[in-house]
Amino acid sequence: MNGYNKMELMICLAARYLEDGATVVVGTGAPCAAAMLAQKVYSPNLMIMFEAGGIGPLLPSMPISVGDSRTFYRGVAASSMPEIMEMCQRGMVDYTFLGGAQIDMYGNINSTMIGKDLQRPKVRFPGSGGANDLASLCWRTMMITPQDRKRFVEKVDFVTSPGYLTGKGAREAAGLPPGTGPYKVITNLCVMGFDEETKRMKVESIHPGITKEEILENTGFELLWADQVGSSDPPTEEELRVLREQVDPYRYIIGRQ
Amino acid sequence: MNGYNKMELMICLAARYLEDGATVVVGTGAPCAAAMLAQKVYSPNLMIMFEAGGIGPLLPSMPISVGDSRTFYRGVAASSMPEIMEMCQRGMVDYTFLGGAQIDMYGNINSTMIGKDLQRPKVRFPGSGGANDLASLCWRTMMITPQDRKRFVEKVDFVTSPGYLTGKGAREAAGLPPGTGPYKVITNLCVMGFDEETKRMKVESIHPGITKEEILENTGFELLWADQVGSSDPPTEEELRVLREQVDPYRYIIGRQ
Amino acid sequence: MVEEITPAGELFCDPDVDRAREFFRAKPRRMESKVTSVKEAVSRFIHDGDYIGIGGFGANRIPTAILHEIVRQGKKHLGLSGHTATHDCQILAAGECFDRVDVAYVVGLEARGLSKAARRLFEEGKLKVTEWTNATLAWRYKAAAMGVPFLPCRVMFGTDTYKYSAAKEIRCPFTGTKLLAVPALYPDVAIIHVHRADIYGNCQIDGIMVSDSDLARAAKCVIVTTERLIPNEEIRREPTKTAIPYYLVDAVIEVPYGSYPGNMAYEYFSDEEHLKAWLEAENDPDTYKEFVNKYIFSVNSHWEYINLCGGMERLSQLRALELMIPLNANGEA
Amino acid sequence: MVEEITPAGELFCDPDVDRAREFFRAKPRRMESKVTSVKEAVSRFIHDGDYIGIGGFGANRIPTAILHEIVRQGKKHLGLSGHTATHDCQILAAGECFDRVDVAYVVGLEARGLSKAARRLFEEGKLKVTEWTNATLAWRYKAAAMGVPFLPCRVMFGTDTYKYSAAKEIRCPFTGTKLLAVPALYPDVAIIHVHRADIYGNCQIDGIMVSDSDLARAAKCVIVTTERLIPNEEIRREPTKTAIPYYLVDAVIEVPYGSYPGNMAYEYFSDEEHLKAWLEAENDPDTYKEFVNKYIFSVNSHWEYINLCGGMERLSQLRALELMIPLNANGEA
Repeated sequence: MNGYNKMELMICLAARYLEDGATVVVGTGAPCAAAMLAQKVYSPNLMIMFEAGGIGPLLPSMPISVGDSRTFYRGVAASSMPEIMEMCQRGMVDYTFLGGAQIDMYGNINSTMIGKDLQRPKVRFPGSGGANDLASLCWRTMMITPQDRKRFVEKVDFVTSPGYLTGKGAREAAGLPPGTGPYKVITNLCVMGFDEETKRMKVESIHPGITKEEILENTGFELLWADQVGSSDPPTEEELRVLREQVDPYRYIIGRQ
Repeated sequence: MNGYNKMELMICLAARYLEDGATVVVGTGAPCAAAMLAQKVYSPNLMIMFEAGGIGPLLPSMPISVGDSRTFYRGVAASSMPEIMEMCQRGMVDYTFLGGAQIDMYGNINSTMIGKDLQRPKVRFPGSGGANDLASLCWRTMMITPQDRKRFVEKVDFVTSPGYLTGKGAREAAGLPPGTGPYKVITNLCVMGFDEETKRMKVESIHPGITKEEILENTGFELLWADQVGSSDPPTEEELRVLREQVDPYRYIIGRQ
Repeated sequence: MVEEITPAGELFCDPDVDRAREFFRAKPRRMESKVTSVKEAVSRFIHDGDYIGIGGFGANRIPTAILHEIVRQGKKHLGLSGHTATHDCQILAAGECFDRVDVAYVVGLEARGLSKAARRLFEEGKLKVTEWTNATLAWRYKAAAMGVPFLPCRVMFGTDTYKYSAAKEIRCPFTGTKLLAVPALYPDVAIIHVHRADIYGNCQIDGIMVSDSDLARAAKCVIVTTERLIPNEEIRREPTKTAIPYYLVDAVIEVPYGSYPGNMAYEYFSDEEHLKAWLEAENDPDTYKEFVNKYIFSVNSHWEYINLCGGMERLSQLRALELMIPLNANGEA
Repeated sequence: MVEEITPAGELFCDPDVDRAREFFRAKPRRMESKVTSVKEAVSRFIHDGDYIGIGGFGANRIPTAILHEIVRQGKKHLGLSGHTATHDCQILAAGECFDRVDVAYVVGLEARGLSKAARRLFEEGKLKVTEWTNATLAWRYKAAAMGVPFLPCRVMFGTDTYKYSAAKEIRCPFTGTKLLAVPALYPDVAIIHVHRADIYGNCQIDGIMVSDSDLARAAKCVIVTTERLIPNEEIRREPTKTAIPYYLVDAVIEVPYGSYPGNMAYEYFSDEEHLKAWLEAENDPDTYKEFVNKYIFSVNSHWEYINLCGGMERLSQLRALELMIPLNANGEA
């Protein structure tokens, strides 16, 4: 592992996508760690927001809830859920991160249930929360998730949050704001984007030490591959140092490995 | 005049309609004086609001503007215009007072213009402001106004704010919330209500010393008369004392006579 | 071609604005003391079958005392607005108090894990469920607060969340843009915990509002618990700060540490150990029954509950944690 | 039978949400200093033909310095949101700066009387006018702030105000209720005066917000003048107080007494003598020309204007009046 674990790698890879001056709505866990890391290493002007109303906090530690007091600790504003959601709807939020129990090749996410009957599901999950809203309204949706066949499936049991739905043009036809959609999926195996033409998931870079076969074994649908599949750049020393010392010193997230 | 002027009489008459525990949105001038008087003499729990956001102030003096700092001086809340208007729309505001340049027999009010062409009016007035909103949404609309033929007209040049429009059922048919509409018109000559069946203006009581003929001479449309047209009760000593000493000691309003 | 969909979700509350207007017209709005007790507020204002909305956000600024009392009094068949309902949902699930839910977020406790007991209710088919999102539930409150029967928005399209909601597609009359109409949600009762309130119900909240500004306006009845009662003079000194004016409020109860074991911004952090113990107790039915008996049914007041959980000593730690003040030389709270 | 009406009013601003989204996507949102001068802000951010929205309420918390500078720089063909525009409208009328107006309230100064100069513009047929109301203009801002192309409401029905608006009638998809749809209003520029701001544009406002919260979010560009600049630390100390966050704001200028001759809550009362003098000057064209020359065109800054009006001595009186502190034994300010 060359001195870093998969969670650290995923967080560092995600952080690099968050450019200075951008806005991002994050939840707890890895996405929040990625945003904090980005802010400390690359993008001091990255604006971090939480869906319950926290805007631009000087995060003293990892929040436990997207509505706890850390999410607006010394923030530029402690607002409301409508304030955040309407800012997304107005087109002012660049990035968001989502998680889920299942994801398909178009980036559609299920965080609602396993089973066929919503009124009597096999397994009930929390539901959308703000996920559907953020996936609908933010310009670019990212995921940080473990990759396996239970999670990366041909067909999700329930489309909680919209990816590209059934392919190119489907979001717009359904009524979602143009120009939005899934951007990157960062897993323990690789980084995937979405093909311009088909809007299907496409492997862009493979993590050090991972094989194409491992990715295929852990994906339940047909993947596309970029013309030039690169190798994911491992964490830099600075990234790791800041992540371990400043972002997550108690290893709440990076210790989950 | 028996020790009071017409403005004092109108204010005192209006104040008596504002029962304890009611809510009222007022503007500057006589309506505000009436609400303050009601609060001090009859209805300590009358809740006074201003359309720019002031809620329940301890009014130290007459506001000059419905948005000046007096309108929320030691108020229970300093809110916003949407807050007040939405409270009206939600059905929580009992009374409002309006003024205007012209009024017809259905209580439709013109505060927009004299003339035929809005793009080139003979005389331009301020327009609705919040008047149309309040007349649409508050349960009962009242007016305190001088009565003459220029003002009480057969047909207003422009219906700025809705009275009963063209008669019974017209408000509801047009789309306004049911059960709302003009309630009392208090002038220098008489107090008028609105007939249940026709929704036309109906004289209910005549001020001391005023004749029916004077009212007819000063009204440009056909009036209805209550079965029992009473005589308006003159101000009580207490009303006058509070009005002069506490409500309007500088005679800004009651000195306008 | 796009499939036309009629969402299958049930609408649990009447969005009719004229009936709501008649209700609000009759609602008393005198500025008089509404101070009461938790027991009285729950027995008087919450009835079996009522639809309730809960303020705060899951385990942050939640009205714990009222929620426990609802369970203790055995309220049943409640409708629940699951607007990021986490520990609040977990408490009501312990009493099996609700039988229909507008879901945005339920059964989870965010990063802490999932409540097995709450999940069981959803998985056993005992509940009626309609799906929404945090934003759409927030906007449904806002529609009611504004006095309009719906608001337009741009989410949920193309998803199963939409299919199992009770929303409708409309077109903008100006631009032709496809929009989602979400119906006004007027809860029968809103329960909100605040930092400060006067005896009339004028409330101040520090930090994020979540959706409580709209919820308090949307609800037909509002129960407020407050960290502390303050004189009306304090409210009038800074009217800009009034988040909930008195005429919306029906009951006010002073409940210090009222959000415990939840977080109260600027006051105390959440008790993660107690929340973890709760989640763990749910692993075994007998343990869980005992746990709920111990912490809810055998308890008479919020103070008693707090004392069971470590009392003021524990709360001092949580206060230090919230304010990030080290209580020992190791820099720990 | 009810007559079907197509309102005749012109829609001056594009309510399309997708074009607005593209604009906001590209709008820079770095937290960097936006401190500039009144002159620079007006020349850089306000262009001939722009549609502007003004914060505050007529003669309360208005951005006087910016308005005078617009007149001085001879900006023309502006669109004006007449959302209770009183003294602000009067100032811009002095420069004949606007040629189209969404009217809710114009030309009047509430209890003070009517501006003859402003009336003349409306009566001479030089302007394009569309009628609205205070609430509908407020909701049009709110629609834009929410990122939706319209909001429903229940006013204006049956009136000429409706006939000369650009609203449309719709039906609620849930209840069938007839509703009025008002289109989103995205002003090119909003000009707002606040109590406190930091150099990035984070703003605090004391007292009533009027519609400024929504206006700042609806506008494509926001110019803020502030009574005083405060350190960013002060903003972060009480994030609950931030009414306008920095990323909405394009220019920040410290203008003490910036609402003069208007009222600024908790700071200074309006200068009713000066406002009266202004109204009286409008009675005679030559006097009026001289008046405007003296108080606007011949003046270089807001301080110069204030000095012409009695300087700090006058402002001390207005401050005492606002705070109701007697400055002499007769109890007068």
